[in-house]
This record gives sequence, structure tokens and C-alpha cells, in this order.
Amino acid sequence: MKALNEMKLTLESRSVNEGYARVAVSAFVASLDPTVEELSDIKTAVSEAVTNCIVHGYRDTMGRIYIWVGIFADNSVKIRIRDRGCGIADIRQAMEPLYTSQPDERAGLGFAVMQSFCDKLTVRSTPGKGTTVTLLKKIESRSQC
Amino acid sequence: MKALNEMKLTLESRSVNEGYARVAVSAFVASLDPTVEELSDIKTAVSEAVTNCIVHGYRDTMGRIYIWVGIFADNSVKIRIRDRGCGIADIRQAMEPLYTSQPDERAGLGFAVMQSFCDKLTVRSTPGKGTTVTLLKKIESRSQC
Amino acid sequence: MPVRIEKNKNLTTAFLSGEIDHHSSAFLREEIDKAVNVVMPRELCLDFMHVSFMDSSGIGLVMGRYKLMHAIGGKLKVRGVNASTMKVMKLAGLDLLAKIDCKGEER
Amino acid sequence: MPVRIEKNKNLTTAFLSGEIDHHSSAFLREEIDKAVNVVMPRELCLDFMHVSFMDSSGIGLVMGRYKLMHAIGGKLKVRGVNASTMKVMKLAGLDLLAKIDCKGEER
Ligand SMILES: Nc1ncnc2c1ncn2[C@@H]1O[C@H](COP(=O)(O)OP(=O)(O)O)[C@@H](O)[C@H]1O
Ligand SMILES: Nc1ncnc2c1ncn2[C@@H]1O[C@H](COP(=O)(O)OP(=O)(O)O)[C@@H](O)[C@H]1O
Repeated sequence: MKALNEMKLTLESRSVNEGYARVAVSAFVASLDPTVEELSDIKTAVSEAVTNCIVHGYRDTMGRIYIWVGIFADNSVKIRIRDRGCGIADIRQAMEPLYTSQPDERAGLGFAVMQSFCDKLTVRSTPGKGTTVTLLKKIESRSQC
Repeated sequence: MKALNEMKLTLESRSVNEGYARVAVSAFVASLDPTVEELSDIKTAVSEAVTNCIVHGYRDTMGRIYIWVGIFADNSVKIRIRDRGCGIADIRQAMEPLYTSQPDERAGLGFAVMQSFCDKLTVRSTPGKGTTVTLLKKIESRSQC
Repeated sequence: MPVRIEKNKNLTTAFLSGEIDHHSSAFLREEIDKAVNVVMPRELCLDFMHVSFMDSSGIGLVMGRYKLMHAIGGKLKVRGVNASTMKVMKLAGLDLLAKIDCKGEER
Repeated sequence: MPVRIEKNKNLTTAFLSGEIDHHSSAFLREEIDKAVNVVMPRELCLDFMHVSFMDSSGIGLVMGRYKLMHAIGGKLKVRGVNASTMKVMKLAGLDLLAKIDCKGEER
């Protein structure tokens, strides 16, 4: 299915860009007229994925974060967030709730939040090459109600 | 001079993206703490440049608009807006206030607005290849006041 | 970008709202011209009270309505314009064509 | 992401505001822990009344303060949490650790 409208955004892995990524994605999705709750779910999931690129993917280095957002005719949004950082060796373990490789700072709930706040979550990763997270969220069209 | 922070945004040449481009650029610039007037100047200039890509550059075709924004240590913002559309044969004429190639719909004031709302405007274009508009705006740091 | 139009032979008012750009202005132009062509008012007022943004696409909108009112022997008034929209209008010299009231000036 | 802290031996309250994410939470953690280590209060209240956004970085913030208060024999209370922040807290089971008042519930 081709997107009705799509955008591509490239950001540097500075933590100040976490907030910007949330705004940029949610403003783009706004054309689907989501509810406040749907929009806040999207913001939260995007925040988790972008933070992971910065905190884990690039850790103490600086790199680029590639975001793609597509809006579809069935009122769904697909958001792809990609880094070219260290990658994940064991994706299954990484996605377990409460698992984190940085227990002092992180709660290990990023993937759990993405999973429960979106309709579908896909994670692809190659150690040494980077990680791609794809989020899918259906927006209940309010005009259909 | 290297940018303190930069972003790259690619949009399709749909008129609905004019409003989104304004939001995306101005939210990025917000970290420099601009005044309401400075932010609205930037929104207006961006709106003119993006609209020109859609209305003139790609006219009845669909293409991509490439936006780059850089924030600098001297509190200035550089915004580059580029299309791969039809290009401009005579840039001097195009930039004259009130000149427009579409007199029924347009006022011919897009470049005049960009010029007077920014500190510097550069236009580069190659017929058949596309147009690049670069806007520079200094933000008066409020913390310096 | 919705518009509400109060139709009246003496004074027809178009209450604009939201952001006026190339994307929204075609629709506005159509709606206003439809009303003007039916009512043929003596005066048309464009109310910008709830307009948060306008670029040079809005100039074409105002200019075109000025010409239309001129053609039917009527007048154009613009009111409730905020500071940034006023800046765009002044650049185009619209303040020389029509009476423009800024936000806060009108009662 | 500023924080105002009302220091009191019985009840120390941290009034958080804005967006809580990885970027802002390190600063918050530091400020709150500094105050707690000086005052050693019997109860710490995290006031979320003016927090507009929180992701799982905020979980670490609350969890860490829970552990700190536990270590000094005190209690933790969380109040003024909005619906979307509550959703994140519930996912982490924070409602089982500390008393959480939602927005509108408290006087
Ligand atoms: N983009 C990424 N690059 C490398 N590793 C990642 C990335 N995202 C997640 N991980 C790994 O997966 C683990 C779990 O992630 P998550 O559930 O978001 O929890 P947290 O971010 O709190 O650690 C992380 O601790 C990290 O080891
Ligand atoms: N991106 C572009 N691609 C091709 N032509 C352009 C572009 N931008 C501007 N032009 C040309 O320059 C003219 C003047 O532009 P401008 O001052 O913005 O006025 P307007 O958009 O109202 O026509 C346009 O009418 C068009 O012929």
C-alpha cells in the first residue's frame, strides 16, 4: 500500500532532539485527526525509540537518526526509526520487559511501552550496523463515528 | 562554521505540507528562544519558499522538497529549501517585487517577503534541474538582554 | 481553514480563521466570491480576528476581493489583523488600497 | 524542565513541570536527591500537576526516588498525574509501589 503522504527526517543523536522528534512526528500525524490519547501514545512510543538510538545505539558517540513517517488511506500511521549504531545481538532478550543493558539509568521498559502504545512493533537489528524500529498505529477516524 | 544542531526534512510537494513545514522548522528553531515576532518571520519566509517549490517548481507534477536547518553558535539559523523542479531562467526578474509567472493566482511577493523577513536570502537555480533558496535569520538572544 | 459568512446587503462579513496560505486560500476565495456574487453587498468586511498566520498567498486573497468589490461598485474593509499579518499586508501596500483595522483597534 | 522544591522535614514536595524524558530526567534526579539528602524528610511528594509528557525515562526517576526514600525510612507519594502519564506508570507497576493520585483527584 502506498502512503497518502510521507516525510523523512534526519536528526543528530543529541538528547535535546528527543523532544523535537516527538513534535515533528506528532504534527505530521495530526492530519489524520487523532484523539489526544492516540497522539500522546504516538509521542511516547517515538520518544522511546529515539531515546534508544541516542542512549544505546550511539551511546557515547554522535550519529544520525533517520525517521520516516507514512500516513495511509486506512487511517494508519507507520513510523520507522533507524540508527547506524552498535545494533542488538539478542533482540528477544532486549524486548523483554525490564531487561536493560544500563540498569543504573534505564528502566528496561522502552520496548514494552512501544508495544503496548502501538498496534504493531517490529525490530530489526544487525550488531555493528544498526537498529530499525517500525511502529504501526491505527487512528480511529472521528469522522466515521 | 559548524552547526550546533541540524536537521534534514524531506516532504512531498502536496500543499497540505506547507503548514507542516512551518511547524517543523519553527519547532526546531525554538531551542534558540526566539521572540514571537522572529518565529513568525521565519514561519512566513519558510511558507513562501515551500509554496514556491509546490506552485512553481513542480507545478502540476509531484516531487520532493528538501529542507535543511542549521542552528549556529552566534544565534543564527540557516534554512535551505530545495526542489528538483523546473528551475528559474532569470533569477533577477523572478526576485523583483510583484513579478510572478502566474498572475491569476499569485501576488509576486514571495521573494520580497523572504527578503524583508530574513537577514539574508540567496537563490540558486538551474533551469530543468531545480531551485535552492537559502534563508539566514539572526535571533536576538534574550538571555543577552 | 473554515470561514463563516454573514450575508447582508449593506455589509457582508467573512469571518476567517486559522492559517491562510496557498493551501487554504483557494477554498476561501471561492466561498467569499460565491457569497458576494449572490448578495452584491455595498461593503465587504474581511475579519482576521481569528487568523493566526498569513503569508503572501493571503495578499492575493485580499487584493482579489478588493478588485471584485471595486467591480461591483462596493467597498472593502479589513479588520482584526494581528501584528505579523499586518507586516505582510504593509509590504504589499494593502494599507493603501483598503481600510485596515488592527487587532485591538476595533470595538 | 524546571523543578521547584518545597523543603520540609515532614513532607518535601518536588513540583515538576514540562516534559520528562531522558534529556530532562538527569537534572531532575540530581536536584531532588540533593534536597532529600539535606532534609531527610519523612515523606517525599512528586507533584506531576504541570507535567505534560512522560516516557519510560520518568519511570526510572520515580523508581529511583522510591528506593532512596525506602533507604532513609521514608515514604513516597506521587500526585497530579494525567491520563497518559498514568498509562506509563501503570505499565511499570508503579501504582503498586507508591500512592498515586491522578489529576483532579486531589484537593
Ligand atoms: N537502538 C538501539 N541500539 C542498540 N541497542 C538497543 C537499541 N534499542 C534498545 N537496545 C537494547 O535493548 C535494551 C532494552 O531496551 P528498552 O526496552 O528500550 O529499555 P531501556 O532503554 O530502558 O534499556 C536496551 O537496554 C539496549 O541494550
Ligand atoms: N522554486 C521555484 N521554482 C521555479 N520557479 C520559481 C520558484 N520560486 C519562484 N519561482 C519563480 O519566481 C517568480 C516569483 O516568485 P515569488 O516572488 O515567490 O512570487 P509568486 O510565488 O507570488 O509568483 C514565480 O512566479 C516563479 O516564476
